[in-house]
Amino acid sequence: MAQYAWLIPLLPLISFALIAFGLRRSPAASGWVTALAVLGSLILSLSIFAQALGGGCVQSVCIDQSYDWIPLVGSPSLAIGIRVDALTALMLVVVTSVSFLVQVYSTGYMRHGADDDPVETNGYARSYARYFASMSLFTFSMLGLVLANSLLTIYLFWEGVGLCSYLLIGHWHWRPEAAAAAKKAFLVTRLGDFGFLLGILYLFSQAHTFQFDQLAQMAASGLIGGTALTIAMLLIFCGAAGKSAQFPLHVWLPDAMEGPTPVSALIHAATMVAAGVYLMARVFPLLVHSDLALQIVATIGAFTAIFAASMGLVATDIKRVMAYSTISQLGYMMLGIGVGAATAGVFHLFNHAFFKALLFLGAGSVIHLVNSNEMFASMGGLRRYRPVTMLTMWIAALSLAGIPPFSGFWSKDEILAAAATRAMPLYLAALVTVFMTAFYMGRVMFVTFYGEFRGDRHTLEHDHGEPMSMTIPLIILAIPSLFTGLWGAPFLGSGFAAFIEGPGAPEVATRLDVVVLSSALAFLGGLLSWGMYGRGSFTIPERLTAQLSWPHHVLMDRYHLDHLYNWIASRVVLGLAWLAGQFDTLIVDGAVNGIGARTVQLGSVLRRLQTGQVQTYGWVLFAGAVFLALLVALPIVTAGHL
Amino acid sequence: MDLLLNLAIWLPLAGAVLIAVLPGNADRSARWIAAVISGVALLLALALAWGYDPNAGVASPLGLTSVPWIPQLGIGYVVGLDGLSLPMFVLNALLVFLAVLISWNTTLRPREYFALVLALETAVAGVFSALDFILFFLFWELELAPMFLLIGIWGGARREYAAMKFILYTVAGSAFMLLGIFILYLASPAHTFDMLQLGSQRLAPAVQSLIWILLFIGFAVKVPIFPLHTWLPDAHTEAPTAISVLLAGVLLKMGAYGILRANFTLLPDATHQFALLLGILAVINIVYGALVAMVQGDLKRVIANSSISHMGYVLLGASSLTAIGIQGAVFQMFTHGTITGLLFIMVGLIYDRTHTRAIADLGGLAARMPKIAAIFIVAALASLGLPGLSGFVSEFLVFLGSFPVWGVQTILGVFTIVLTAGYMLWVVERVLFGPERPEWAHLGDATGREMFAVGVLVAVIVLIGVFPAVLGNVVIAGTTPIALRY
Amino acid sequence: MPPAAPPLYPITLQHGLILGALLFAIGIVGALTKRNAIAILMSIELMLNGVIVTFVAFARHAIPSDLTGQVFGIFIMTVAAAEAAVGLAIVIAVHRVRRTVEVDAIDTLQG
Amino acid sequence: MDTNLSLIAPEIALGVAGALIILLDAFVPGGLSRNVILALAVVGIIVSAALALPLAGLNSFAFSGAIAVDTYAVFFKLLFLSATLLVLLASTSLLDSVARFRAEFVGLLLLATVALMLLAAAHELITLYVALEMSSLSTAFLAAWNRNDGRSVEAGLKYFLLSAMSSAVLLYGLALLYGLAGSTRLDTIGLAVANTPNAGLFLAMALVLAGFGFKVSAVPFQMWTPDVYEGAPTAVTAYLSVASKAAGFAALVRVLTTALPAAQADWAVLIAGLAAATMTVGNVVALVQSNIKRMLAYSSIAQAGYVLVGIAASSPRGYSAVLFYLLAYTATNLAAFLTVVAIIRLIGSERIADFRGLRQRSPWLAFALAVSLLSLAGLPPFAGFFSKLYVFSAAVQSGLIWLVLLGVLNSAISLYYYAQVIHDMYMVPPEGGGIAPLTVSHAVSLAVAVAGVLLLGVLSGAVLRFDDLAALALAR
Amino acid sequence: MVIPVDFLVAGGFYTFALIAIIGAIGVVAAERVFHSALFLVLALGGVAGVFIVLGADFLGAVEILVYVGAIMVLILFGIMLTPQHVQIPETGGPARVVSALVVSGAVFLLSLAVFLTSRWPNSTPTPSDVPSTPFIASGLLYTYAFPFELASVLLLIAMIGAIVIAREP
Repeated sequence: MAQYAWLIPLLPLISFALIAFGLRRSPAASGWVTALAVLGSLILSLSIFAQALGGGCVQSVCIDQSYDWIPLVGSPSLAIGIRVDALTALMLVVVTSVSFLVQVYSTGYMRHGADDDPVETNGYARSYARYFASMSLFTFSMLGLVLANSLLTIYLFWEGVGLCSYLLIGHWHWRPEAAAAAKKAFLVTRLGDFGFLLGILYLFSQAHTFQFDQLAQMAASGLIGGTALTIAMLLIFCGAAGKSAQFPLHVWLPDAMEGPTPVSALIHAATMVAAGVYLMARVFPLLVHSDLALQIVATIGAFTAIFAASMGLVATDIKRVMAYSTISQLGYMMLGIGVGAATAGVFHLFNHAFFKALLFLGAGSVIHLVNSNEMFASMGGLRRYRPVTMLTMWIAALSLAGIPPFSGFWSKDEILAAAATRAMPLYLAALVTVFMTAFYMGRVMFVTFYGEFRGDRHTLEHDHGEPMSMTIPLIILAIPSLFTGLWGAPFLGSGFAAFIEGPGAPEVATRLDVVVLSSALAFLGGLLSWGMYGRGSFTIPERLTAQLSWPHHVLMDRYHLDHLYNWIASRVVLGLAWLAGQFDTLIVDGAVNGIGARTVQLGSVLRRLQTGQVQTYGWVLFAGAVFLALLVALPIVTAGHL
Repeated sequence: MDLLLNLAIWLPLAGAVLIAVLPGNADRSARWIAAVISGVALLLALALAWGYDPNAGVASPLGLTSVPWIPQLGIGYVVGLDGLSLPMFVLNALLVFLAVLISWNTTLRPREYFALVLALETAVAGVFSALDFILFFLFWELELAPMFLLIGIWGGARREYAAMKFILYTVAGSAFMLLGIFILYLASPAHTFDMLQLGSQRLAPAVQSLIWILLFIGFAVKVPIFPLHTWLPDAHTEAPTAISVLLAGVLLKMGAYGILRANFTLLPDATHQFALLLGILAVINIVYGALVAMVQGDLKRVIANSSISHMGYVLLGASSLTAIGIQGAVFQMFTHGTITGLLFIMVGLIYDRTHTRAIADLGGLAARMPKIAAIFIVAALASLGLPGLSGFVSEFLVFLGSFPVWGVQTILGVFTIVLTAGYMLWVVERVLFGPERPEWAHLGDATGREMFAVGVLVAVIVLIGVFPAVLGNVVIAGTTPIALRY
Repeated sequence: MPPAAPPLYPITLQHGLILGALLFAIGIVGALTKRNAIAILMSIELMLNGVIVTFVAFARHAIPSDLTGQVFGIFIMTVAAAEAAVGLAIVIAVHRVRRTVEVDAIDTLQG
Repeated sequence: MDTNLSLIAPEIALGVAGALIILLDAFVPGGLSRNVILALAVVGIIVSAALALPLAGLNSFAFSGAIAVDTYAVFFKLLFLSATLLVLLASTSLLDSVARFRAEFVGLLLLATVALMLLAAAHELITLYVALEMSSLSTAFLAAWNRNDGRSVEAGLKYFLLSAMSSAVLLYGLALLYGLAGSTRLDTIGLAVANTPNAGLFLAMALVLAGFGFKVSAVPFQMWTPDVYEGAPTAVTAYLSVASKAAGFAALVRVLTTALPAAQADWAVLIAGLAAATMTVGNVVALVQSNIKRMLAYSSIAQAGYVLVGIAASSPRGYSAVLFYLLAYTATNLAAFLTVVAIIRLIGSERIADFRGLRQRSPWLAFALAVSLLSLAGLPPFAGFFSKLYVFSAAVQSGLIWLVLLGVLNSAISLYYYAQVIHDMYMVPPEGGGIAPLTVSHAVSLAVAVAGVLLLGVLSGAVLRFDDLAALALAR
Repeated sequence: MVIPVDFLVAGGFYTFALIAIIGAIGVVAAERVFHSALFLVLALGGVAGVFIVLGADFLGAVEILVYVGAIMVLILFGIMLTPQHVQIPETGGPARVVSALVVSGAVFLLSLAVFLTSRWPNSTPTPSDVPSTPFIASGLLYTYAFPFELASVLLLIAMIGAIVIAREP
């Protein structure tokens, strides 16, 4: 099956091309074509997954094939290629399945678009077809990314998903906030990619190859290593940090919530943002040879986890809470990789993809209902209107909070166990995060679904239920949120690790103390949130906010980091640019114009000698003759020659 | 092949003369003639490209024509194409054809306009195919008068200043170049202007340095390299759309082409000596151009300064003196021509509709002009080096080649991609996105003819971005002889 | 024939040359200072005479039995005559149009 | 006495034609009509040219060495004849405006051309001097021809006074040469002074340079040029700027190479200095001119500077380049001036600012002027590009790199004021209407000049062959 | 007492030279153009005398005939035909005089230096008692016949031109 892997990204690309060049005018078709194409990919992915699961691949690599891409002078061509191994197969399934469900969901969700999206053709929003074109393109890029067999290839698609993220965040481009958020997302990830690209270049200058397997061999045999490897890994981590919104490059992700909610679910929760983690997992065979790089990855991951979770505590926009939560969870995954438990990180990625996509789609469901993102101002008591949403979201929320036996518990626990073994301070941070996570998830659930509805009643009046296309994906996503964790459960044989790392993988270490502690903290967090938000009135939190107004303000203002970045961008960078611009006009151009003006001035001066008085001319004539004579004759005369 | 080549060079000039002598009120037929002639020239160029054999070797350029012309001075009419010039030659034919299409509705003195555009095509084609240095210089200067008039007559508000600045800068630069050519002639044992012969000898390093500097000044003005660049934003801003396209697309390439063709090929020792200087100038161009672009309020000025920045990558790649870097430079010459050309066309399309280029006055155009917006975004993305579009291929090669040699410069160059993304996306945000504005409500999207023109460019950009090998083998054939010298 | 005894009071070539130079120089002063065009013309005649004196001096001293210098002098006089005719004709024409022959006033063409 | 009249047949033919026109006009009742005068003159010129052509390739003397008969002389004779022909054909309007004296005008023009032809051929100091004066005096008359126009007579007076002063200077130099060599024959002088380079020779050289410097308007002897060019009738200005100047160069080069080869190193330096000053002053002052004739006057000063660059190269290649330069310059400057003649008549103004929008009023005139200005600026494919190319290439070969650098930079400067005119003609809307009425002969002469500008350069391979021969004739 | 020929020659030269120089200075210094003309006659006479002393007797005669007889008459006519309505000083201001003196002094001093330091080919004077006329005649009619003829054309040009330019309308 794996030899047909190239078909997987191709199908969405075809659907993109179809929409871009023809189906634009019939929106309904564009939605279904996209969904169908992704379904095709999903089926192919599942078959490859089955092959991999069944041990159908040699040493867990099913295919690794390169194609010449850029011919070079005097050296072998630069190649791009695909590689299918267990990790790829897993990611393929994650991407195609979530993508498929999101596409289906989107056919319902996006039909009427945003409130300011004019409805044009056949009752479909004007931007409907464009949305699916972008989604197809994204799915293509994301699949290409996971199939990549080399750094160069992964970089190509890496930028591709970045582009789609840009286009989709800015999907409602007439909203200034959306346009700004799109730009911000692109630029911040670009900043990370600056490091990524340098890392690729640096690694190439050391190793003369981009291919993962060759790089891994060279690292294993010590051909590359030491400081060079550390530098390269850290540079590449810059890219991963940008994409996966790790501190300090996390600032774009909360803003990215300006995009349509299915986009957030697919791109900014399940797949693209996980690409950074995937990348680190891919280069993990190199990473392990640099302790410093590992430590930095782990530290940043842990810090990001707690840092983002803390902001999630106070956010009032339901999607932003999810976004902080995503950042925080990505931090967990990075922590996992950093402490050497790459498989655990990937496992968490896998679980997270489903429950976070579910959370977002659920959030989308309620946003669709009340037409607002604000939990406190516009929601409350929605369990009566969207019971299925509430139920499925509870599953995801418990999974996220790490309550056993939901899927998130298992993967998080592996990471915590590894951290506890390897880096105690980071472990403690992660534990705090567990508590916070449970708290803010509980907060979201209680505030949204319980108590009384606090928004404008009129918005609920024309609620005719939501289309099946939106409900069914929620239900489907709830299944993996419930069960996938068991695949990695130690007492069931740690099948996940065996699958990823192949036969002979070291046994996953389990630490009962960690299990107990983290579960307890999660319960406590949930309990606390129930205590504060679960009883319909928010007097406690309000009092707390009033008493802790300064920390609250800091958290609400995202630790002022956005201000700092804005300051750097508008003062430092634009200031430099302004200086350069002034230099250009005044100095460089001024010098040139000055030369011109001086020349003309000289002309005016010389012109004044031309008095019109004929004897002046005569004088110059004689003087010129004398001057010439002096030049040649005088030396001889004075030398006394002849 | 030699017949094809000469036809491709001279046919446009013949067309220009034809348009000029057309009787009476032939304004409408002028554009048809221009379209047909430039179309045929494009086909001829493509036919030449089709018949190009990458393995032909340095000594036998495609369509080599060598006729003694002014034997007293050893000047010959020698033209021919190799891997270095062929892409530029085709690019020229392509862009002129597209330029004719996008200036279809020129109402001001269309006959003169199209005649001059065609004359310009011959001049530029001549520069890229000349293998005799004097002939090269002749074509180089031949381009000035049409360009001067094209900017000066059909340009914007400050067209006169811009046209004058353009011509004075170039002439001042080529003054040095001419001197360099003479000294090269005298210094060469063979006393010849024939580039093929000149390339087969090695001069004393001191003489090489002198010639190198003189030639470089001439080329640097055209590229343009800091601090000789300030004519470019003015010329770009004032020139009509199609002329900006040609200016960015091929005229700037003449400078970079000259550096590769003359300085690199003929003066290897001096090139070694000045490589660091070149590398530093390159990175100044890159960073400085990007910074200046960030603070421009005029859409065209942004693109023009980004053009300066992007031409810096050509220099960066070349200055590394590595095979990959030089290859990247040649790639970048081609891709920059298509990408910046496309950007200028898009700006032109917007200007045609809104009659303003002030970024502050624009906004929300995507709602009314989705096609223009889409292509504009594609062009902007290509410009900021998005993979899958041609700009990435060339920039990546440049970095790949230059990183081992010029670490700091390359890092700055890579960083500038972020800056580029910054101002490009800022422009996209401010011009295309944002609330729909009532004053643009009546404006229409791109017409079929315009879409064809930009579609061709987009196709080329995507084609090269996805299958660089299309261009790769030709470029390799052109780069190898240069790379072998270092 | 034995060489002639050197003269007691020799009038050498230099005497003639210096006289010529003196006349030439005085002529320059006149040509550059006189305000009447005709007076300038006369000063130029002085300069020419200085040149003729130079020619004659050379003719006497330079090569025996070759009086080309004198012949040249005759030509100069002829040309001077023609020059005077031309000059006066133009001066009269100027006077007719401008009612003056003062060169300071004849400076409408300038710059 | 070798009185082989066939050797000076061209001059005789032209002189006879000139005299005949004047005499016939005096004796035919009512005078000759304009066209008859022109026809006679054209016939005279053509006959003269026909007689001159066979002399090419000869290498001899006439009249005891007074006149050299060689390719060099023939080249210039043909050059002057063509220039005169074109000026004559284009001066139909001038001839109409000076109705009473047009026969005399044409006659004097032809006689002046005879003088120039002899100047180029003169191989002896007396002949040289007489021919020079002959040309100067007749030119002074021609400049003052519009005798009721204050500017014209002022130009005549200035030209006359300054040429008299400068010829006195020249004469002084010739006297010293004679004194040093004891002969007036150039080749004898060359031999005689070869072994005794002394201060006298250098003084003579400087004075001779000054004298010819006036004729060719080299800085600092150029100051008459703008005033006279502006004041003189435009056709006369055209004649002055090409034929008279070229003759000055012809004689200068012959004197320098034949009589002063011993001091070559010294005069080459002086001339290089003159060239530098001439180019720069001419171009820089031209930048600030507003009158087209005055601007072209400064431009022609600058052009003289480029020619001097070729002389400073002091090599056969340089002289050959000088000849080509003069040829190209003649075609170009004639095209410019003859166009200006027509334009001035159309718009009644000499101000460059009034040339605005000329393209719409008279596209072909605008085109002709644009072409000639671009050629003067040295842009390809026009003749001016090639002529500069050759001159500079020769100078580089002689090691004058600094001078060539200055020269090429100067041509960059010059482009500014040339382009300014083109800008006014092509890029600014017109302020008046009307098409310039061109007589057929004027149109023909303009067309020939423009064709020369367009073709001379491209065909310069053939032209240079002739130039090389002519330059070689100097080094007999 | 026999006065030596040398002394006569020397005395004649200095006398005539002095006359010429006084005349020349008079031309330049005179305040009326008419006086200048008279001084010019004096100067030309002195020059003619110098010619005779230097053995150019024919030239001396021609100088008197052509210059004093023809050119001066022409100049006097010219002076009379161009009456000045306003009497203005003949000579320009002090600045002009000084600058003219500077350049003329430079010419003179430079010439002086050259004349005194250079060696000239042959300094033996031709005897001044040999009549020069036959030599000149043969020169004019034989060696320099061509410029001689040319001079006639020159005079023709001058005549025609003068008629056209100067005659009253």
